[in-house]
Amino acid sequence: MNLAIVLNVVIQGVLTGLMYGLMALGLSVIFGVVRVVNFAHGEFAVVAMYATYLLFVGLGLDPLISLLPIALAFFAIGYFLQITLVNRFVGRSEHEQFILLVGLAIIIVNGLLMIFGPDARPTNLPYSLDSFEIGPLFIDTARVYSAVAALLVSAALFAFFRYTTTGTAIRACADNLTGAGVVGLNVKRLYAVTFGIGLACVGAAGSLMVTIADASPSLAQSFTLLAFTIVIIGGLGSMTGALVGGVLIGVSEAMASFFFAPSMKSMFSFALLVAVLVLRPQGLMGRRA
Amino acid sequence: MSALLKVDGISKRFRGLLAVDRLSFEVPQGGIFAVIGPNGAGKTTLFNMIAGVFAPDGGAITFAGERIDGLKPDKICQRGIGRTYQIVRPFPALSVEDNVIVGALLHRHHVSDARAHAQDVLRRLDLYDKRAQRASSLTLPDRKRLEVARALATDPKLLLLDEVMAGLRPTEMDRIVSILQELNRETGLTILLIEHVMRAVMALAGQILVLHHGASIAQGSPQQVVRDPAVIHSYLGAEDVA
Amino acid sequence: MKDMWTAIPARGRVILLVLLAALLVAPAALDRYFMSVLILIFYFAFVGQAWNIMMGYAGQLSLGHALYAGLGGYVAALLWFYFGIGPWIGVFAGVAVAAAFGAVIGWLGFRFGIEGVYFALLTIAFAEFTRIAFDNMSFTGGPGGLFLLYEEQRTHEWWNLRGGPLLFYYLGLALAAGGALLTAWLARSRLGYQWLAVREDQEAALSLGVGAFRAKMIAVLISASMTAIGGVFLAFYYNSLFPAQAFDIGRSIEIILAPVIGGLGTIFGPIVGAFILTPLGEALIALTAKFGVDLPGTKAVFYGLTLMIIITLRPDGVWPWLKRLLGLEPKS
Amino acid sequence: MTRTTRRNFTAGLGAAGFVAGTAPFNIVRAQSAALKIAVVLPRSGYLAPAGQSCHRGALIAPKVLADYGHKVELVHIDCESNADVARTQTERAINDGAQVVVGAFDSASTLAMAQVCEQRKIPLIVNIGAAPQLTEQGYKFLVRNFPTGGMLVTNGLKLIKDELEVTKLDAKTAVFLHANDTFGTAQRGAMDKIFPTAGLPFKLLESIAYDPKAQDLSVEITKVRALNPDLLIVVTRAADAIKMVRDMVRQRFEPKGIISPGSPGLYDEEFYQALGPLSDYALYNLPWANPKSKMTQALEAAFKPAYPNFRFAVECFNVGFTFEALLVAAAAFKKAGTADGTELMKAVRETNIAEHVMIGPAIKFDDKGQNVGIPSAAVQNFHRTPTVTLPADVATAAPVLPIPGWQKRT
Repeated sequence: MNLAIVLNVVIQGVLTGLMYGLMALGLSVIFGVVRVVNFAHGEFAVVAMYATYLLFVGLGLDPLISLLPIALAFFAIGYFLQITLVNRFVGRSEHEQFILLVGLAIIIVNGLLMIFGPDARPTNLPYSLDSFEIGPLFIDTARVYSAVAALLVSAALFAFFRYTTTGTAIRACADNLTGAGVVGLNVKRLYAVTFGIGLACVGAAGSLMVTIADASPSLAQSFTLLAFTIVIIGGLGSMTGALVGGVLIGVSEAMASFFFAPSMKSMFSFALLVAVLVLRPQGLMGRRA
Repeated sequence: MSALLKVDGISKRFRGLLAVDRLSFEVPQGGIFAVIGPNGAGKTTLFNMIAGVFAPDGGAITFAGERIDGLKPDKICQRGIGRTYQIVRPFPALSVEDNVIVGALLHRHHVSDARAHAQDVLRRLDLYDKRAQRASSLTLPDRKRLEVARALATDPKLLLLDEVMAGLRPTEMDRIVSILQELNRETGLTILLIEHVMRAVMALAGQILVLHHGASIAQGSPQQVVRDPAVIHSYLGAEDVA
Repeated sequence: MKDMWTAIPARGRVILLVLLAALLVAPAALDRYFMSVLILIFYFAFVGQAWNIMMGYAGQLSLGHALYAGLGGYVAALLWFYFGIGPWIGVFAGVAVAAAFGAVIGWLGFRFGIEGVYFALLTIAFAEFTRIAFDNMSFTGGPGGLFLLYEEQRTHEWWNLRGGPLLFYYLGLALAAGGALLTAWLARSRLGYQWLAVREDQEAALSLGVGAFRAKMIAVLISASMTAIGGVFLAFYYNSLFPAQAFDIGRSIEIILAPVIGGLGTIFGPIVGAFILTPLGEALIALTAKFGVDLPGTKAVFYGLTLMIIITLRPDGVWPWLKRLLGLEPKS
Repeated sequence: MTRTTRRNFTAGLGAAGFVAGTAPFNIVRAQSAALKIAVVLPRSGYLAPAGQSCHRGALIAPKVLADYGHKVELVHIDCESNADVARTQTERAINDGAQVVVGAFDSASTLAMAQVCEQRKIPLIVNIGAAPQLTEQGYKFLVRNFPTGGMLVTNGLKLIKDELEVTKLDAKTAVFLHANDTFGTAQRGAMDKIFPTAGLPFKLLESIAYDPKAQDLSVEITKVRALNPDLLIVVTRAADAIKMVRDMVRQRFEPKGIISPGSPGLYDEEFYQALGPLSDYALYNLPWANPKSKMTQALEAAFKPAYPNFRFAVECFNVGFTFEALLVAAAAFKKAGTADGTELMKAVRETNIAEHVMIGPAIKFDDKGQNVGIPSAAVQNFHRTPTVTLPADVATAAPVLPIPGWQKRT
């Protein structure tokens, strides 16, 4: 019985962690290539949650479907944002990037507050209250679907970076910027594509997030922090690292809530973060620079 | 003359590649010693080991009678070894004078003393008039001189110069050569330099070591070395002897 | 000390003296609202200066400075709350605890070569960790908060920081001015040059014999200590502390805004930044009210927009630009 | 203080923004004029949901108060869930002529304002704020027409006993699940102190605190399910209450009752929106608007046309208490006949208002400025609507326990 409960907790942690991982993946891709730290990451996730909510309420679109148009739209937003605004800040010091994106984050959160008000907007999916019952285990249906979707999106991204010319070019940029410029790659465009991909990830993750949380402006900051923790633990710039980090955080928070006080669970994530920074600064899956 | 710096069989390996292979030599007190060799011969690796950027995998480095291999760069500088970088690294946002003050503060506790010393050094290197400029606004020759000035300001017993002549016009080069000769003559400063420009090497060095694939292939006076067949074959033959 | 003064061009000295004199006599002419705004400005100028030492001079990006302010405030407040030990003594304990945390963070960061964003994340992690820890401790009041009594018979005990706005005004002014003086003195000291060297190029600094680890550690210790003093000031000004606010990452961000907007690595940057940002917030509240915009969030949107505009147009901060505008560049 | 000095100062600073919006400085302290009240609420920032709900109460209050013969003029201030802003804006409001301050839901902001009001001798009437310390700090110009966390729990537990008796539910065990925030811990503290002597027929198996910022509560619910208590006693906020119920449904955990001894979360509009029928039967013991009071009905009549998208039945807690705070101020003004702070405060302390909105006896304050007489009512969700079920004299329906299973809802 007790073992079954622990197993249940672990499975839930893994599923949630995959969604976290997808969100963190976006951050990781942007940092790994553009070397800009997106401090407004969680805010974009929340925008995607509202978009998903609107598509569900207005058109009855399931988040698993609406994540595609939302990811596309977020790609466009990211592309545009990079060429107009963020590109000026590439190569500038981190605190300048920080202020820029914190300013953007403040605008997003308060803009959402002005438009939607402070109350959370729930997306009531027909299956949001279902669960798979496997022996003594109860696994949330919505969470399973979302985790699978997160895996599929990640797989698509892996394929993109591996098998397409643009993807390879972006990886070249990440590895050796001057080299990439020398062989004639349009770095500015590739950066814009990368920022777009990063935001598409967070857009898709935001869509999936409505299955476990209701859209509200106040979620944003904790999402940003969560994404950062995951990415550092997994390894900044490492794609598998982001997913592994997500799952690790998901499970460790679940276990910490279960065995210790739930109110202290984030302490474990931060302790893990400090441990990784000290012992393996490149992250669990990162390459040593 | 006793040896100020003694390098005894040091080696360094990077990912299986042997960059420096059981290299030994001695730099005499008050001498000017040049290390030459083609690109990738391990010259900068050698410097980095002496300056403490990384420790040799084996062997020993002795400076003024004490082992210094494995010490950190700041400790090595405090012992009296100053260095320049092949690719210059001035503190870009600081003024020329402040750059040099940082070095001068190593053995001075008051900024005013350090400033006075820095200004002396700047005068010596013809940078005094540019002392208020931001380092990032200097031309390359000036930056190279700033590197030397900064290192000199730490009052080193031994100065490691990593290709300070590269990219300079002949007149600029002659100026640096004469400055270094002056320093060597007047203060007894020992100099160990890596250099590609043979004209400068021939003018300055009392002794030359030729490095090839991480190992010494010749060592001796400039006249001896340039006549060495192995050297001509592997290095000088490939490049113009200026 | 004297050359700090002579280094300022004559026009700058006049402006500085006039402003200082104006701030000294201001309470005679100001109403309480402006006093309360100025007290906040002084606070942010002071803790901004503390952050400036670490980031602007030593080049170490901390995004968790709320930790030091919170610890300083909590320790002094707890000593007062449980043992009646006044803040003038409590501040030493607060500083000691904050500095100890700073030492741990600095040691971990610098010993293990954690730099840039990674170091920033390390500082955030410690601040968040501490926030949650305080949320789960009962003797600090937990998330319910720690409250200091407002006792009418003691409201004139200035030595216990029990007083009205005037006390906090002058204390704040003294902190802001003292912080600037300390920074100016440090910046011109041997240590100050070492910080700049480390900030600009740590490897080159090492090759000039600069003990980078020691220099950075001292920067963290000074910065943490100053911030803790600011925290004590704030705790006794507000008489209440809540982990969710004291250690919040939002607080850390507030601390860094003034020096970045004002101009990092300059002595007047944090002060100029605080004099821009705090009034900006107040002005935006007043303006939205004046134009009848009653939509919560409007002010913050404009505030965020202003931040983005300033950092895009004046990435080095407002002060270096202002200095040129006022003709205060020292002659070379 | 004249306007000239202020202008000099701003000119000296060169900060043009300072001038903007500082209203002319002409306080009319005449009886015939309206009482000017600054209503400070966290309408943005993390407390925005509650702050905006309270704000709706403040907006409709002047009209209703006018019908009762009170003239008030309100200045609405958003303190952004930030004590710095609460403090400076309270100073500004008082400069601009505010004679009473009402607010601020958030304890940190309320305390920041309390000092300003104390020093400036302006009455501060706390509309909502359960931290017991608010009235224990020695402020002479502060009163609170809201129960402390301890009062809420004492009254709440008493009502649980009544509910079990009325419904004849045989509950043997319970688990206490609470958010680890300012309010949640205040409740926990009260619970730890009061429960052992409250004489309830069931055993408290465990108290579990959770992070209110948590992304989900599935683990917490797994933990509760493993203990399998008859009753789940909760202290929540809105978002986590929703997560809690969803996870209970998913994990098929069906306690005989879900009861809050006094907390928000189970009656917010988003709770009903998100959960539909699953939101029904949740029971919470809170001070509540008295559906049988004339003034409540008047307030509701004013609320409906002003906010067609909101339901008074759902908002009456925030709206009611905010209105009552204004009522206390207005009544004191009428009694004192002056807006002078000290006189007004004396009248506030002597408040005795028999007819008001919330259930309970006349509004009165003790020496510390606390209204100790505020009782709780047992309110239960029926058909997505909060319904008063106890005490019997104000109830409009009877409590239902045990609650129907999740699958049996419509």
